[in-house]
Formats: sequence, structure tokens, C-alpha cells
Amino acid sequence: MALLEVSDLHVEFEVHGGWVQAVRGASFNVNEGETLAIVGESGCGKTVSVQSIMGLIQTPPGRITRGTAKLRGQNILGGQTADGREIRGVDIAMIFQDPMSSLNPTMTIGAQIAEPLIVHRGYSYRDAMRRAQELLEMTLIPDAASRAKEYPFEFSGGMLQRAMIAMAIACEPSVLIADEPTTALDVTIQSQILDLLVDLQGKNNMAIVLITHDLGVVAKIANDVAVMYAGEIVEHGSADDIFYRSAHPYTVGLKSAMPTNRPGSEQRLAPIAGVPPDLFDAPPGCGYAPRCPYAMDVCESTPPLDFGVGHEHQSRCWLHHEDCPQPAAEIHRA
Amino acid sequence: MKREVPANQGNFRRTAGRQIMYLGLASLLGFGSLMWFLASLSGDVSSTALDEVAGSVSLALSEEPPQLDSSRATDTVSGEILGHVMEGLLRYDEFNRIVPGVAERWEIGTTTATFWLRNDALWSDGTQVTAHDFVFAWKTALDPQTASEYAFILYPIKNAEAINNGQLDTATLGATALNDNTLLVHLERPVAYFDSLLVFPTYFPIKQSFYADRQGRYGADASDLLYNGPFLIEKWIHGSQLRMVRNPHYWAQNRIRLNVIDYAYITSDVNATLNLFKDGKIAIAGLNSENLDDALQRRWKLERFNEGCVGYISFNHRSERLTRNRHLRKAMQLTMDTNELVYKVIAMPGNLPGVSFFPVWLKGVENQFRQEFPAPTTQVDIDRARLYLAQAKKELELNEWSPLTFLTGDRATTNKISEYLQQEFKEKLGLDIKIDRQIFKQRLAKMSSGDFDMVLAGWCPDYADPLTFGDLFASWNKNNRGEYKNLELDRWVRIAQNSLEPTARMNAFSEIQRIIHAEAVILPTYESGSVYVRDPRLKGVVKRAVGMDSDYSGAYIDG
Amino acid sequence: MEATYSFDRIEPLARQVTRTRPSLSYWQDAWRRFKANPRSLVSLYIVMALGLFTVLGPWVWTIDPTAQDLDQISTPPGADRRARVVEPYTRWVPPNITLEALSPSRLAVIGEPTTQAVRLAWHPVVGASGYRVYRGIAEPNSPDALGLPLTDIVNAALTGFEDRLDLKPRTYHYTVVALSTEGRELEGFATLDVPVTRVITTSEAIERGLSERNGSALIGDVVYLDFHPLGTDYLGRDMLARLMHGARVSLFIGIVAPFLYVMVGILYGSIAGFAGGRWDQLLMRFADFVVALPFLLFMILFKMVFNTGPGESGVFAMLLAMILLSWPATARLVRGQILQIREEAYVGASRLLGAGSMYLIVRHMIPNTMGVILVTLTFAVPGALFTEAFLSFIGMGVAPPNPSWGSMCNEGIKTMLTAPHELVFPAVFISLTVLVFNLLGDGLRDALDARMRSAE
Amino acid sequence: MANSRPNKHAYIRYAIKRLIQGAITVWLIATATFFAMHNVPGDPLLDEKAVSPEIRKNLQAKYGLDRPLLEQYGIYLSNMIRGDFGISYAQQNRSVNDIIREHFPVSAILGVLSIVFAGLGGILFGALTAINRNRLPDIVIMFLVIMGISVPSFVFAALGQITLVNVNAFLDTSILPVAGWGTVSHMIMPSLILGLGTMAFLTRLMRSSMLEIDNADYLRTAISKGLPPTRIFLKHQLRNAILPVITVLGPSIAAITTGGFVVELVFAIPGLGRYFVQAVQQSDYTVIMGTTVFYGAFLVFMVIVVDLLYGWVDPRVRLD
Repeated sequence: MALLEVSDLHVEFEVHGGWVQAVRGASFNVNEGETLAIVGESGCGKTVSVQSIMGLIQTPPGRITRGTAKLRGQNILGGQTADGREIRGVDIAMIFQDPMSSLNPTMTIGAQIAEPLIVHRGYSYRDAMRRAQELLEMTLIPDAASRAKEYPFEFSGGMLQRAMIAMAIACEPSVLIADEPTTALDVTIQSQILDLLVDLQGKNNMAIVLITHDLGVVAKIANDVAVMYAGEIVEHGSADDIFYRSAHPYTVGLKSAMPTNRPGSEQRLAPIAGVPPDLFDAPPGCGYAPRCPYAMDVCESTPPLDFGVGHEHQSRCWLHHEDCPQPAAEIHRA
Repeated sequence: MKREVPANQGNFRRTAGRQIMYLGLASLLGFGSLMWFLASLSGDVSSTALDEVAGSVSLALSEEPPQLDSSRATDTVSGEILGHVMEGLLRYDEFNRIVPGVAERWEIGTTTATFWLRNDALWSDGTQVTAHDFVFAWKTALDPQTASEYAFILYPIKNAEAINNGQLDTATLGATALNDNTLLVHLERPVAYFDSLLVFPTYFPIKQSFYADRQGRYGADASDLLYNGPFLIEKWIHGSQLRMVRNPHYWAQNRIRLNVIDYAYITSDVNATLNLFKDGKIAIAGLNSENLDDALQRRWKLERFNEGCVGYISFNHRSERLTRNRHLRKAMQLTMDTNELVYKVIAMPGNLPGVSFFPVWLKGVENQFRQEFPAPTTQVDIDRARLYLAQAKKELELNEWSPLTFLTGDRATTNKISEYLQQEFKEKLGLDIKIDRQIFKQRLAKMSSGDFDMVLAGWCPDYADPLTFGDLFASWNKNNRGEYKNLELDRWVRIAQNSLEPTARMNAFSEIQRIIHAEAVILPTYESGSVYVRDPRLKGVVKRAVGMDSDYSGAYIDG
Repeated sequence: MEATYSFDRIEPLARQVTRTRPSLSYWQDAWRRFKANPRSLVSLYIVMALGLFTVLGPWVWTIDPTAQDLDQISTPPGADRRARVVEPYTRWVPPNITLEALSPSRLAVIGEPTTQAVRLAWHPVVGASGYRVYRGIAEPNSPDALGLPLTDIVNAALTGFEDRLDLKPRTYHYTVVALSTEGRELEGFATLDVPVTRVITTSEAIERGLSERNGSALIGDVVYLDFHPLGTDYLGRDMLARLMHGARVSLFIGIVAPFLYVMVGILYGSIAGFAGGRWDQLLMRFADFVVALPFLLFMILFKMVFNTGPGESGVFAMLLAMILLSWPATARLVRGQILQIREEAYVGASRLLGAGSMYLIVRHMIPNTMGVILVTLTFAVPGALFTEAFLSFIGMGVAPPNPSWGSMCNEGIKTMLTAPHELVFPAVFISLTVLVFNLLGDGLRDALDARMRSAE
Repeated sequence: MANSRPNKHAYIRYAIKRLIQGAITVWLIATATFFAMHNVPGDPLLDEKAVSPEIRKNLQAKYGLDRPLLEQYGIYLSNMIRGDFGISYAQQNRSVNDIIREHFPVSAILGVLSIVFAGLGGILFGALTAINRNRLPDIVIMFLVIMGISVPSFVFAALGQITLVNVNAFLDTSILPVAGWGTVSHMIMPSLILGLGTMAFLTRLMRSSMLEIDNADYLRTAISKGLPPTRIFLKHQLRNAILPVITVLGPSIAAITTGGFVVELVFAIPGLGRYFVQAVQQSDYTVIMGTTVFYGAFLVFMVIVVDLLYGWVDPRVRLD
């Protein structure tokens, strides 16, 4: 039984004239000490699904209509257990994409890191501040003692993200959700942050759910990967499954659109033609049908089922159905 | 499959709202209880209106008394306080008769007046009030350095006017203390009403040694005054409270029945004083036409008080002004219906319609002046008024009437009266009246510089003799703001000033009254009066047109 | 039963058919969300109604706001207006009536008690040196509750009195008390309840055109006095007409003045906030200087400088004076906001793209302080209205007899207890104007603010 | 990238610089008022009863009004610097220093109390209306705010007093004194009335600035840290939304301390407010100058306090 199991999550937003189905039945799980990467184009619902776990969906206009998120068997969708115990910041923590605006500009860094300790662990202000200093040192911020008394606008982007991480791991949560942590940072800082995450994961046996659209980052640190498209998880499996045994045309399309720095590879990048569907009026069949080179009638008419294509490797694509004439294997080579 | 609704929508909005509400209410309650706790500490110190056992009355004052140095006092509020804490040679009793004060006996002749002082009249420091105190006080008031605005009231004393103008030294004043108990006064000219002047604050005594010791701060605070009246000031918090208690050294202890008169509140807002009365905090409160019905509904004890002042429209007789034309003024005189103005517009009980410039309370030869010499009256006659107007237009060679400026102050009643008159003259005579509303000192500046055609003015008496009104339009009088000059009127004023014979003086005043009406020098609008509400248990309060507005020295509490 | 699926290949791109989401332009969306908010719609209708009331009102309700009807002073709306026509008033000298003429009671009314006059006569009391006449509106139940002392009659022979003081058509309780020689009230008093009826003289009736018949035929007719839907003020002038004429000045001052001095404040504040450093200090110190100046003194000075003659309408002078003295508050607020916005990233970015300072302020900074600006604007409206009232009171603004809402409020305060309608109507109109501007301000801010767009 | 956070030393240097600027501003205010005052018609010596030219000459000499204007200005400035504001014309034997010393504390207490009440109420109701936007609490409070600002303060003062009288009568004990000054219980009612207008303004201001930061990212971070809503409101929302409120607080304390003329009249409170208005009506030169200069200094001081407070609350604002 995995540490965190999210099953059949549905989230929709009210707009003028109707509802947008942002997440249409997403299910994924992550084990202790492992990293799950959720990959997909922007607007495919990956951020909304993790935000709904943390209860960050503003109602109105958004609402969670179906699905559960179980942490060690207990449903914690929306950030609290059924009996109202707060799990956010304690068992599950989250860091965000743009550190510049994600920290309170009028509070010192140290105070913001100390807050969860004071609220959840009952630290006194002094102890919490001392702990905050240690956390800053853990996240490799130089001269942590004086930096703790400074304000966010006096930090660089990279250091702010480190401070965010320090804040998130203050109460040693068992799951850390990272919503595109490195997208706003330049490449050199990016790898430092990822190494830091892996290092901290090892120390506290912490599970990480990494949201990204950069396959390079996935390759670097992910154990399992879930590929999301048009509000659904189209493929879910280990990193190697996804990279080398991709079982869904969209995953293949994604890989071909990714630049690689392997020497001597002069192929041109092949963008996926067309645009993701407008989830205001979700198509009946598979969301990827309009852009899928292997599209079939059934893809347009009926939503695909989850077909097991290997050990804990699933793909939501009619190609894997036993009566489908085109052999599923063909798509590996593409 | 039952849709398993997520454990908790975790909507930040609604939960936050409720918790902040509790936080807010808690803080407001905290703030409120803190204030309440502090309030309970200080206890309820504000006294009730009447306390029969302690013999104390609590009242309100309309403004902070600006000047308690009797030689320089000018206004009614200072006059009221001084009337309780000081006493002149003579004083008024409850029936407004002049009775002995510090002086036991006195004789007033044509050229001299002698006063014999009682030896039990003491200052609040126990020393005796002597004739020297009076001489010193009068010399100080007349001294050009003191520059007292009411020095003119001492002019009947020999050389007083010359001293005040700086032509003579103060030593030459015609008032000498023969010994501690006798005061001899030489008069500049025979004065029939000299005794009624002696009641005025400027004639009150001042002890020279005490005055010098105070180095210029005489009258600034309770400790900077020496009292010889029935009461003395025990506590004076400027702008907030003035508390008077019985003066143990006063010679006529038996006459005084109250122990404490506490002006506990100082505000000029009529509604505020009425609310204090309703709350049982003060014993007397003034009323105006607006809150009258409320008082009548509550069946309170109402009383009328004739303030003795006269309101009137004063014309500008300067050569460059249209109002110099007699026919224009007569036209206005025939149009103005003072009954409608007083009974319907002002609608304040106690006011009488303006008929003559001499108010009704003035004493004539035996009884009231206005009964012995009835004032000429005019019936409203619009047609005749329009005739006069046409004649005035011809005399002034005008083809069109240019607007007349009507200068008014910024008090509430002047606003109502000026708008009513503006409309009346516009409807009835087609005159375009522009109202020039000014605040206090700006209005006075325009009055003295003559920057008006008509001005809504008023005059209050200084002493109980028709002359206080009679000499206003004499050509030499500075208060004659309209600069009206009439030799015949001047002649009658001289007669009234110098003659001692009552019928001659009263006849002179009647002539002055006739000229003012015939020439429409001014148009009287109303004789001012007011109504106040009194706690029935407080008895013996005396109200006067001249001197102290209200005199509580004889008052007592019963029941 | 295995559903049968058709696995034939399809040409994907050609058939991408989805119902496109209805797209809205910025202004359409703004209008849609403005309409969605009921309160801003209501406020829009009220604004139109106020506009009509001000502009068309005087043509529809043609009563002259300065005409005085002294028979209907401070009458509330809907009061009874019937009046009987009588001869014009003639002086009455109280006759020394013989005892028999009086009815058995010791105190009687002579003639008919009307709002013109109530004439009383009574038996002389032995030993009385004079009489005091009281008039109350509540039944006197003790010697201390006889009501209002109308007059003191000094000579004992005179046993009659004519009361003409502010008579209203209601029942009065007259009491006459004998006075001893020292003016003390003697025991015992006679009380009479007198119902007074409203009358009007023939000349007034004809002048006001209340009845077609004229001359002596009119005597005794019952006519209806002029109709005042919202009652009359302290000089019997029609409230509705005064509200309409007052609206012109008040709305002009209440809208134009705040609009102008908030504009000045915005520009001044944003320049100070944006410039920063020495300039900011200099500009802000001048703002402190202007705020600290004594308002009343400088208003009088301005009145002299613009030499608004007596009686002329000093509305423009007042407008200018208010603008010169009221902008610092807005300037300080806007500067505070600009200091914050100046630090934002998008300002830096826009400057990198070559935006000039003025463009930056107007295009980027001011729209982002719209929240604060709208609040100060909607609060400036009542402020301006009451400043206008205060200035008119000292002869600076609207010259009497022209009305303005603020000055009507000022006068209404005095009769708050007895004639509340004189205060309520102007106050309601002022509140309506302020309410409307607040709702409009809110509605506009929500509609125009792009950030609100997604959240709505 | 960011400048160093101003330490204690920088604060003191900044405060001193501002005080110097403040002194210059007060001097400008005094000068402007002096010359304005002398150009307005009417002078302190005029009285209802005209005074003889000789006495008028004596009085002018005594008060030095006969000297040329510039000389009078020089004398006045030198006295002012020595702290002597001269003697009042209307109340001849009270020095302006006494008037200010006795009456300013009363107005200051009233001002501070009503600002505390207005600030507390304003922030609370502002936050409530922002959080429950367009729902019942928002509409109800909005309506009360409209009433609060469109009804002039003298109506509130009169109404407040009348209700208090009726309540006292109804309860037959005086729970709060109807007027007067002296104890804390005298302060409650006047400061509530005086604070109403400002509270209404602060409520609207707070609501508007709360909505501005409504969907700020750092709020999302705070929620993701599992902090209880009250702490989020106090530590994160309030601190950022309160900045416009602070800028308004300074000048409004000064405005209330001197603008409380109406409340001082109705509740018979010996405050400085009435001296402001009466001084101009009486053309009482020394009191006009004294009160204006004192009020100018008090206002300048409050503005400095606000700017320092502003720097403390929002570190991004550079203290230069």
C-alpha cells in the first residue's frame, strides 16, 4: 500500500457559461522515500490536482467533485483529515514555482520558517528561530545566522527557493510536493536545488511529488512518472518504463519534443501538431485523439481504459486493447 | 459507486471569516471592558442638579468668562460671575430696587456724591473694604495703560474723560477717600441716574496691595482675585468648570441661603444644556423655539425673562449710500410687519414686536416710560409704501434700483430674520436685497467702515436709564455706525444728559423716540426675551434686564 | 458482453470539432460583470434618477423655492391643509366686559379662536395687582406645570389678552393666574381648553390664488392651502423645490470638487512617490504645509481674494478654494501605494522596454492604486457637501435665499426633535448620493480590475 | 541587489533629518498664517460697543499692533522661538501657552481614544467585509459605513447625546455622563462619536487593500503551511493590507484633535478644537498663531511617526 494514494480525482471550475473539467479522474500514488514526477504540458491539470490535495482550491469558483487522497490510508483531500486534524505543513508540505512572490515580503525569512514549528510543534519563538537557522544551514545557505533576520527582497531567486525548502521540511513531513520548483531558476541553480531535494529525501526518507514539464528534470531524480494530458493520467510507471518502454503516443510525442544534449544527435525537434482540447467541453473519447497519429474511431467515441502494459506500468490507450489491429509495440521505435 | 465527497473542502474563506469575527469581537469587548473598568474606578463624580442638605446648585455657563478683572470686564458672562463674588457701593435687591451694598448711607447731589461705608464689609482675606479701594479701582479703570473698553461708564466723575484720553493724570480724578469709611465723589455734570451706574462692575472696588502683588495677573485665576461679595471662586478649570462657595467674610450672611453655586459645564450649545437638565445634572437651562414643544410636553416649569435688548435694522446714512434717502426708509418702514416677524418667524416666546427703540421695561417719570409716552406706530400699508418708493427713485434720479447689501452676522436667528426680510422687500417692493453674511469680527469691521446699506444690529442696556439707548444716534456717538446726523436729535440728547428734572428728561426721550420713528433712522424688529426651564425646587432666582443676568445669591432649595 | 469497438484509422486533425467557449472582449466582460452585480445596477438607475431630479425637476415642479408661506411653517408632509377664509386682522383692544357677558366660568374666549389670534377675557380677582397668562400643550396638572408664560399684565384693570404667538391648529390649554403686589402668583388658577382652527386672510387667499371667487364672497369658504409634498422649512418654503434647486449646487460641488482635487492628489502623490529621494521629501513637506493651514482663515482670505460680492454665488470661488486646500490627503495615500508598486517587477520590466516616467505612472501605477483612489473619491463626496454647507454658513458659498443640501441639513439640525423632516430629507439625498457613488465605485472596480476577472 | 536593511543608526539619522524639515515646515506655516491673518478684515480690538479712538490707540500700542507688519512679524518670531506665544486678546489675562497647556491634553486624549476605536473597528470591519465579499456581512457593514459618512458629525453628536439621556432616564441611573469632562466615563461617548467618521473611512480602505492582496502567492504558501486562519489574517494579510491605513492614521489623529470642535461643543469638553474656530471668529491673533503653529508641529510630528512606522512595517520602503 503506497504512502500517498490519490484515486479518481475530479476538479472543475465555474466560468461564464458552464464548468471547465480541469481534472477528469487522476489517480497516482507515491511510496515512502521515492520520487513521483507528474509530467505534462501546461494546462493539463497537474498543478490543480496537487493543489486540491493541499486544499488550495478557492471555492468559488473551483470545487472538488469526486476522488480521494489517502495518506497512510487516511483520506486527507483538502489538507485536513475527516476529523479536522491539520496535515498541511506537518505530514505534507509544498513548495511553489515562483519563490520571489511566494514569501511574505513584510516578514523575515527566519520568522516564516519558524512559523510551522511554532504552530505545529509547539516550539517557543527562540527555539524555533534557532531551528530555522539550522534548517537554512541544511539547505546550504551561507552565513545562515544573519540571513535569517533578513527579508525576502534581500535574497536571490535560488536562495529564496532554498529558504522555501527549509520552510517546507521544518516539521519533517513524509511527503513534499514540489510544483515546478526549478522552472523560474536558471540551469546552474536548477541542478543545485534538485541535488538538495534528493539529499534531503535520503536523510528524512521523504517522498517527493515533483510537478514539471521538463523531462530532463524527470530523468534526473524521478523513480516513478505519471504523464498527464487533458486532465487525465494517460501513462503511469517507473522512470525506465516511461523513457524506454513508453506505451502511450503522447509520451512518445513528448520525448521527441525534448532537446537532448547527447553528442552527435542532429535530429530536428518534432513538436506535436495541434493543441490540447478545451476542457470547457471535454471530448467524449481520448483527449489526445485529435493529435494522435494512431487515432482510431474508438478513440474518438469512447474514453480509453487503463491497460496494464508491465509491472505497475499502465497506459490509457486503445492500442493496448487485445482486438486492436495495430501492434502496440510499434510506438516504441518512434 | 457512491461519490465519496472529499473529507474537507478546506475553503479558506468561510472559516477565516468566522474566526476573525471572534477575534474582532473579543478585541472590541476587551477594549470596552477596559474603558468600563477605568470608568468604574473614577466613580460618578458629576454632582446632581440640587442638593438641599449641602445647599448646592449645579448650573451651566454659555462660555468661559473672558475677563474677571472688574476694571476691564465687558461681557454678560463675566458680569454674572463678578455680580456674585464682588459687591459695589450699592446693589439691586430681588425687586430690582437699589439698596445699600458696601455703602451704608449715601447722598447724591448735583455736583457731589458722598458715601458712608459700613465697617463690617470685608475682603475674603479678612481685611476691611475701604474708600481707598474704590478710588484705586476707578483710577485703574480710567488709566490709559489699562485701556479698559468700559471706562466711558465712569465719565460722570470729574476729569474722568480727560484722564481716559490721556490729557490729565489719574491723580486729578474727582473721587477722594476722606477716611477709610467715607468716599467723596465730585461729578463732571449733574447725573440723575448716578446710583444705577454704581451697580456696574467697573465701579467695583479693587484692593491696591493685592492688585500690585499679582503683577498683572489680577483676575487670571481663582487665586488671583480678592472677593468681597456673597460668594468666592473655590475652583476654576478654564473651559470646563467654575465652582463658587459661600464667602465667610461677607457682611450679610443671613441674606445668603445657598452654600455652593457650581457652574459644572461650559458650552454654548442650547441642546446640550437641555440634555444636561433632562439628565438631572443642572437646575436651569435655556430654551429656543426648536426645543420648546419638547419642554411643554414634559410639563416643566417654564419662565420668561425680558433680556432688555432691542433688535433693529440700522441704515447707513452716509452720502454715497441709497439708504440716505428718507422716502426709501419710510417705504421699508411701511412694508415691515413686525408682528408677523416676531409671532411667526422668530416664534420665540419672550420676544415682543419692535415698536420703539426704547424697550418696554424702561422706567419713565412714575411708572413705565412707554405707558407715559406711547410710541408712534405704523400700520402696514403697501400702496403708500410703493408711493414713497417711487418718490425716492425720483429724488435719487435712478431708473433702476441697484441691489442693497444687507449685512448680517452668523448666529442662527439672524439667518432666519434676514432671509424673511429679503423675501418681504423683494415681493412687496421689488427691491433686490443681497444678504452679506459675515462672521463676528469681519461684521464689526464692515460696520465701523460703513461697508453696508442695512445691517441687522442689536443694542443692550448698560444701566437702568433710557439714556443708555437715547444717546446712540447722537452725531458724536461712535456706536452710531450709520453716521446719522440730526441737530434737533443732538439737542434733545444734551437735554436728557444734563437735566436732573425727570419730566424734562422723559419728554426729551419722547422727542428722540418721535424723530427716530418719523425719520425712520432705524426700524426696530424685536425686543429680545428668552424662556428658560427651572427645577421647581430651586426658588428665589432673580433675573434682570440690567446688571447680572441671573442672580442666585438670594436663591434657596425647598422640597 | 464485450462491447464491440471499431478500430478503423481516422484522419485526426481534419475533424477537430469542439464547441468553442464564448469569448468576450475586455469591455463586454466588464459590462457583463458590472450587470451581474445587482447593487451596481441599482446604483446606475439611482444616478439616472438623480440626474432627472436635478435637471428636469424644476420644470415639472414649478414652485419657487424662495416663496415663503408663513401659514405653513415647518409643517411635515401630509399635514392637514384646510383653512377658512376670514377678514384681515384688525387690532383688538380688550373691552372691560361686564361680568354678565361672560359665561358662568371665570375665563372665556372672545370670538372664534383661530391661528390669527385667540382673545381671552376673565373676571378681575380681588386683591390682584396684575395677571400672568400661560399657554400649554399638555393638560396642566400642578401649579408648576402650567406651560409657557405668554405675558405679565401689570395693571389690574386690564382683564383681557390677545395671543398671536406662533398659533398652530391644535388644542391649547390657557391658564390665567393672579399676581400679588410683589409679583408672586396667588393660589388657584382658571384653565380653559381652546381648539384653534387654521384661517387665512382674504388678501392672502387671493394673492395665493387658492380660490376663483374673490371679494367678500370668499369669507367663510374653506380653501386648501398650497400643497407641499415634502412639507415646508422654517420659513414655510417648499422642501421639494428647495431640494431640486439645492441639488444643482450640491451635486456640482459634491461631484466636481472631489473629482478635481482627487485628480490633483493622484498626480501629485504619484509623482512624489515615483520620484522618491529629494523630490519626494520636498513635495511631501509642501503637502504637510497645506494641510496644517487653518482652513477657516484661508477660506475667508480666498473669499476676499476672489472678492465675491455680497449675495453673489461664490460657488466657483469655493470650488477653487476647496481644491487648493483639500488635495493633500489623497496625495499622501497615493504616494504610499506608489512606494509599494514602484518596487514591483513589472514596473522594472516596463522601464526596460523604454517606458518613460509619465507613461509608467499613468499606464502602470495609477490603475493599480484604483482601489484606494475610488475609496477616497467616494469619501470626498460627503466631505465636499458639508464643507460647502459650512462655507455657505459663513457667507462664502451659496448666497441666501438659494438653498443647498448641506445648508438645509445645517438648518434642519436645530429642529431635529420637533420637525424632523427638515433634516431627514436633505440627509437622505446626501446619503443617496454617497451610497450611489460607493456602489458605483465598487462595481466599477470589480468590473474593470483584470485580476478580479478570473476570480469572479 | 537589495540595499542593506536600515539599522538603528540609520533610523536616528533619518528622524533628525525629518525633524529639521519639520521645523522649516512649521516656520512656513507660521509665516503664511501671520500674513493671511493680518490681511483678513477685522482686528482683535473691535468690539460690539465701539471704542474711543484714544483707547484704541492705547490698546494698539499695548499690543504692538501700531508697528509696521514686518516688525511685528520679527517680534512674534523671536518670542515664538523662546516659546512665548503671547497673551490672548479675547481672554486678556490668559497666555496662549496656558491655553495650549490646559486644553491640548484634553483634545489629544480624545483624539487618541477615538483613533484607537476607529482603527480597531476599521481594521476589523474592513477585514470582515473583504473576506465575506458580496455576502450579508459585507452589505450590512457597507450600509452602516455609508450612513456613518453621509450623516454629519454634529447630527451624530446630538443624536448620541439624546439617546444617552433617554437611556439614563429609562435605567433611572446615569450609566454614562451626558456631558462634561474629568473622568474616564466622560471620554467614552465623545470619542466613539468622534471616531465614527474615521472608522467608516478605514473600513472601506482596509476592505479595498485586503482585496488587492486577496490572491497573493504568499497567502497560498501560508495556507500550505497549515497555519490557522486567524494567524494567517494577523501575520500575513493584516501586515500587508494595513499600509494605506497607516498612512491615513497620522494626519487623521491631528485632524481629530483639532477638528473635534462640534463634539467638544455638544459634550462641553474643554478641548483645543473650539479655540481654533473662535480664534478666527474673534480675529484673536495670538491664539490663531499659537494654535496653528502648535497644530502644525503636532501634524508634522505625526507624519514623521507614520513614515517611521511605515518603514518598520514595510521593509521594502527605503528610508532615504
